[in-house]
Amino acid sequence: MAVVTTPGTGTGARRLRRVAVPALFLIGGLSVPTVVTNVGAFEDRWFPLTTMVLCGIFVMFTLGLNIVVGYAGLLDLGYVAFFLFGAYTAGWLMSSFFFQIDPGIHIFDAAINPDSPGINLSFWIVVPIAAVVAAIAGVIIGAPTLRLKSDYLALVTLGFGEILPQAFRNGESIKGFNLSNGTKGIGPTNPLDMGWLSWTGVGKDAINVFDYKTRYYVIFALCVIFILISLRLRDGKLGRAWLAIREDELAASLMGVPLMRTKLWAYGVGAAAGGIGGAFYCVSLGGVQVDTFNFQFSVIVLCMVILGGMANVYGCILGAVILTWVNYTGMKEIGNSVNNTFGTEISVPKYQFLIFGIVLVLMMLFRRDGMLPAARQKHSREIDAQIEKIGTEGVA
Amino acid sequence: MSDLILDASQIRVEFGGLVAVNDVDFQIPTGSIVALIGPNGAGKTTFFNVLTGLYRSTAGTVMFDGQPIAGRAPHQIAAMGMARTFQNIRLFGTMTATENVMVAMHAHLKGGLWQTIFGSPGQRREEQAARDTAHELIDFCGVNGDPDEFAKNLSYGDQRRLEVARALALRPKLLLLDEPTAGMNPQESDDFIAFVRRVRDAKQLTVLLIEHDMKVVMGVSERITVLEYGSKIAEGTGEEVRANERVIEAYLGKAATHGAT
Amino acid sequence: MSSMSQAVRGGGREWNATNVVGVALLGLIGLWILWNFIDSPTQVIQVAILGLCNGALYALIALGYTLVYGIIELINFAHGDLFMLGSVFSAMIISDWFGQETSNPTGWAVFALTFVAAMAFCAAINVSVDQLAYRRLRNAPKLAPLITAVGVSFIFQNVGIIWNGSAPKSQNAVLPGGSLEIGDVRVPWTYLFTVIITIPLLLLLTWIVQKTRQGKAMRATAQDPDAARLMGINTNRTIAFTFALGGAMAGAAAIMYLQNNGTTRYDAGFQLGLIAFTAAVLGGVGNLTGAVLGGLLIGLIQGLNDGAPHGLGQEWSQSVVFSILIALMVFRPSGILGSPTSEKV
Amino acid sequence: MATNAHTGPMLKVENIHVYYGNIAAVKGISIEVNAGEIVTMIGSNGAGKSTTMRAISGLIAPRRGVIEFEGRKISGMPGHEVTALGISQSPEGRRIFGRMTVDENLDLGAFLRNDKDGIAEDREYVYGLFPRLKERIHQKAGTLSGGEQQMLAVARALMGRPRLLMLDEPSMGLAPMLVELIFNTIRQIREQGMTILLVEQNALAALDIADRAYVLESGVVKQQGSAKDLAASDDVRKAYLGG
Repeated sequence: MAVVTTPGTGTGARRLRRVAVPALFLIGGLSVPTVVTNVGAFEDRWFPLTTMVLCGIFVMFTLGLNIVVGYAGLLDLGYVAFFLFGAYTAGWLMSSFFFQIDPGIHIFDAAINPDSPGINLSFWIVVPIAAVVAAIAGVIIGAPTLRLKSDYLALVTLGFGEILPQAFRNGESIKGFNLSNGTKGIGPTNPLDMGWLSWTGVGKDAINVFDYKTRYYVIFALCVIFILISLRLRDGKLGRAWLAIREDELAASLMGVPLMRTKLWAYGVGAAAGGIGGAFYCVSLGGVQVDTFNFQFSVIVLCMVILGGMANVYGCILGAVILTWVNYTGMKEIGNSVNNTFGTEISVPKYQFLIFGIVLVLMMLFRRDGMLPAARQKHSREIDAQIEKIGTEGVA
Repeated sequence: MSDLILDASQIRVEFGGLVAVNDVDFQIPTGSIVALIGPNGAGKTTFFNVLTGLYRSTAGTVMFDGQPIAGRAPHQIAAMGMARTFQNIRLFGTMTATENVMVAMHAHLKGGLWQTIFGSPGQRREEQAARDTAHELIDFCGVNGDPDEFAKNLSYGDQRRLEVARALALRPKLLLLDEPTAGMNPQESDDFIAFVRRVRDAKQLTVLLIEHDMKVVMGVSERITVLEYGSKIAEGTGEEVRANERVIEAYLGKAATHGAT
Repeated sequence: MSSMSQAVRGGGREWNATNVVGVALLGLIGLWILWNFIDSPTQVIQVAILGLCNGALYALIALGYTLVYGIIELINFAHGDLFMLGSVFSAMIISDWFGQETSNPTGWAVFALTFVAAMAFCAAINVSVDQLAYRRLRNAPKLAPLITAVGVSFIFQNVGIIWNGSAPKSQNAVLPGGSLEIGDVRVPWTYLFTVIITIPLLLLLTWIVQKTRQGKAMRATAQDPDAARLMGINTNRTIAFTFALGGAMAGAAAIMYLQNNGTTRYDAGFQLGLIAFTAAVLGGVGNLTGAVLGGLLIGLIQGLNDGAPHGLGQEWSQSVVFSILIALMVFRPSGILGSPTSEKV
Repeated sequence: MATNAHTGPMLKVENIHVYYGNIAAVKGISIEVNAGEIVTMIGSNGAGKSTTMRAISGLIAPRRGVIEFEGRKISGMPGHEVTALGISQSPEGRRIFGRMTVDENLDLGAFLRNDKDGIAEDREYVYGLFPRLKERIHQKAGTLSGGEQQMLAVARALMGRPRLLMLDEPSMGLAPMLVELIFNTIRQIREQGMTILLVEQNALAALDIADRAYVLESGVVKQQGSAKDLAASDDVRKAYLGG
């Protein structure tokens, strides 16, 4: 592995940490499904595998957004667009939705009915396609807007995040062609296929609807791959260029960093993760619903990045896991416990937005760098009153 | 190689109605050290910004190393071999000294996205070589602090030197230094003069500096161009410039020459 | 940075490809309106007037964005939700406190009272948020206050859910119902009232900003906070005052919206806020006249899109507005009236 | 106000340290300004002159050290309160309000005052000092020439009727003729009894009109003394004449 030149990597303790943290993460992550087995038991009630799978999906999204916001410093409030593209790509390519194609195309798929019409590709083929589709969408959205100032960029990405779901909601009949099936969504999609693993004895052609264990392992593996990509990119030429742009765009360009291209790469890579997460989400739920794609999603993923620690991969993972858990299980269970103990009837999930909002505000006010700040941010607590002065001479 | 690394003719920059640079001709012989001086607000930094592509001049052409720079983005001009430092230090504060220097190698490094992701042997070798070069440059420029320290935590002098190291990582043909000795004491300034000479000789490049400190200017430059409110008022060797009536006037102020009597 | 982009754009306007496409787009929109008009003039006039009345609402909200952006360059994300809280607050006073259900002289008095109360309510909330949150972030990187604003927007929405419920609630109008009919064109009275009330508010706002001492302080702070401090201006108080003005406009918009639409919903602010922000950008963010012009234009375009014979229909309303926003950002980020050196605030 | 009761120097800067982030721009500067004096701070770029000015005006708080104005501690006080005590500054780079008219800029200079007559009087006074501004009274300040903008900046500072006037590089970027005009005006203002703290790069011009001077270098005071002595000193001549 390349040597990371963050300050103080030389010391033994740091080196140990560099090995220990990923190892603990791997062991912990892999053991989750073996711990959570007894249906109805405490651990299943508080940490059900369904939620753990969702955690994995949100880790993927958070890491993707982290590349855009954390690494490159570009505020994207429309990340939902990439989620959408990934999910619909899976919907289109893994179901009988395009019934016009009959007999259907079947490639290593796990369709219940092997003669079903439509495009039926293996999930493992769809994953790279979804990544590419989302990345292209990212570049298309990014290209005209990346020269905007940060806050304007946020607004434009938000605009795309609003237009696309509306387009898919209304995309039931585009000149008679049904692209998105409107509010009804696309489904059911073919199950996740694990046939290619059959030689190990683990895999089966199609995993059962209730097999969250396999699902968990799949998203866990996808996340691990993207974590590695994130870490490698950060330490390479591109990652340096991203950080430089985030620090001082003008100086970066004067040091030979092409601004547009570098920013577009950030958009593309970040979007690809959104696409992969989206495709898995679709397959995991067995379909796509257009109402899933809203602005709240974009903000929640942003919250995860910020809560965990911008530009820190492990921080992002932590942020994603915590907030997903709070969102899907924690809030409900805490509410139940409170109500059971005190005999009250408070609907805690009703306060979801409030909690997210407060988290965002408090983090910005008191701990802007997140729970696990990237090493490089630790020192930046103190705000430099750097005076932007270049070129003011003579302008007055 | 042409004799002139830079040939700017009739450069004019206007902001709204204000003329910041007024039809300036400016040549830099390859391999020389030249200085651009003038009072604050004379248009020196504006002129730098035109050369590096930040500003588009209202009129005039700039030929750099035999090629026009018109229509090129700042990063393209940088990649052609024009590197600069800044009047107010502009390092990437939360990147290490080494990383700062490595950013400037961007244009020379080949490793793309896929090589980086898969960690191809070529990419690793290249990264290692880049890191070594960065350390050499940091040494060469005399940065005393830890190369793995964040740029913002380095001392002021180290930050100034690191900016030069970063600029050198571009493998420049022309190095532009914008008030490099601002905030330095005389001893540091003297060291800096020696350093600029050393850089020029070791890296075989051309240096253009903007300075205020006359002592530095006289000590290091082979040719001096004097700007005053956007116009060139004198040009020549240190001796010539120092003897020039208009320069004395611009620098000492008329009030002094008259009033003091 | 800004001085750089200004300089690069410098000189006169350059006639490049982006501009050509931009002008072509404008031309197409013009042709589309003409086409609609020739097809069905009455319908077009009808929807245009309704659109403009809605536009007056957008303008009021847009002013809040533009004032705040003008002075601290913050896109106040929570502004739309502030407007929503204002509408729920107004409904509470009118229905719950006074139990007013119909339009009669008492109702009008209640309306007048609520009008003032809503403005004060929104102003107070806006100022409090500024002092509690944004004020501490004045020197922070730009991203920090923006994200804070997003957080505040979430908080407001949740307050809206708790206060108003998660489903839309139908509310009574206390202003006279019915419509003004001119030929085949009918305009509801409440819509007209919106316009009638908006105009003096705008004049008052312009007077405050242009003529009063506070307005002077606002303009100075917007241009150069440090220099303003050197003049003895308490910039923090000036910024708070600006938030108060913006909030008051949102309060006025809120009660008028309530009278027009007769519903309160917790997510009304998100949509309307975004539309209003687009309006502010369209007019040139930071420019008061621009915000009003932008609001009216967006209202008009939206009205035509939703109701004209060749419009895309209401289900595309949002997309049309945001497409305008995106096109603007690409072709003319400074808006219609804005220019890099234009008057801020 | 206890103005009259106060003896000692009008402005007293004691060993202040000012930082931008981690960089110390001023490392222990002490200066004094007595009522009625013109005191100048000279030195090259980055010597800490403007930062000291900003610290006095309350735009940046010194990390260490104390600033007193007429016996009152003003370090750490917000800028607008410092202005209210009677310190006006014409900042470096002029910082006029470019989108407002000349007249409005002057109005802002008198922002804290309520005495209509006094303001009108001062307006006449500054228009008398700078007749060129009077010709441009309704023009947007951003469209003025550099020299006119500088005049406006000085005039605006005077409109506050300060007891201490601080001028930061008033000759910056100006043609020699205008420099002379500005300096002559400073002389005139001084003759009215104004106390002036002047930061200049045009060292000899500054020394010529000042009573006392401080030479700053790398954030510390290198030399101080009467302006006459310093102007005659070899060191100063060397530093500013390059030989």
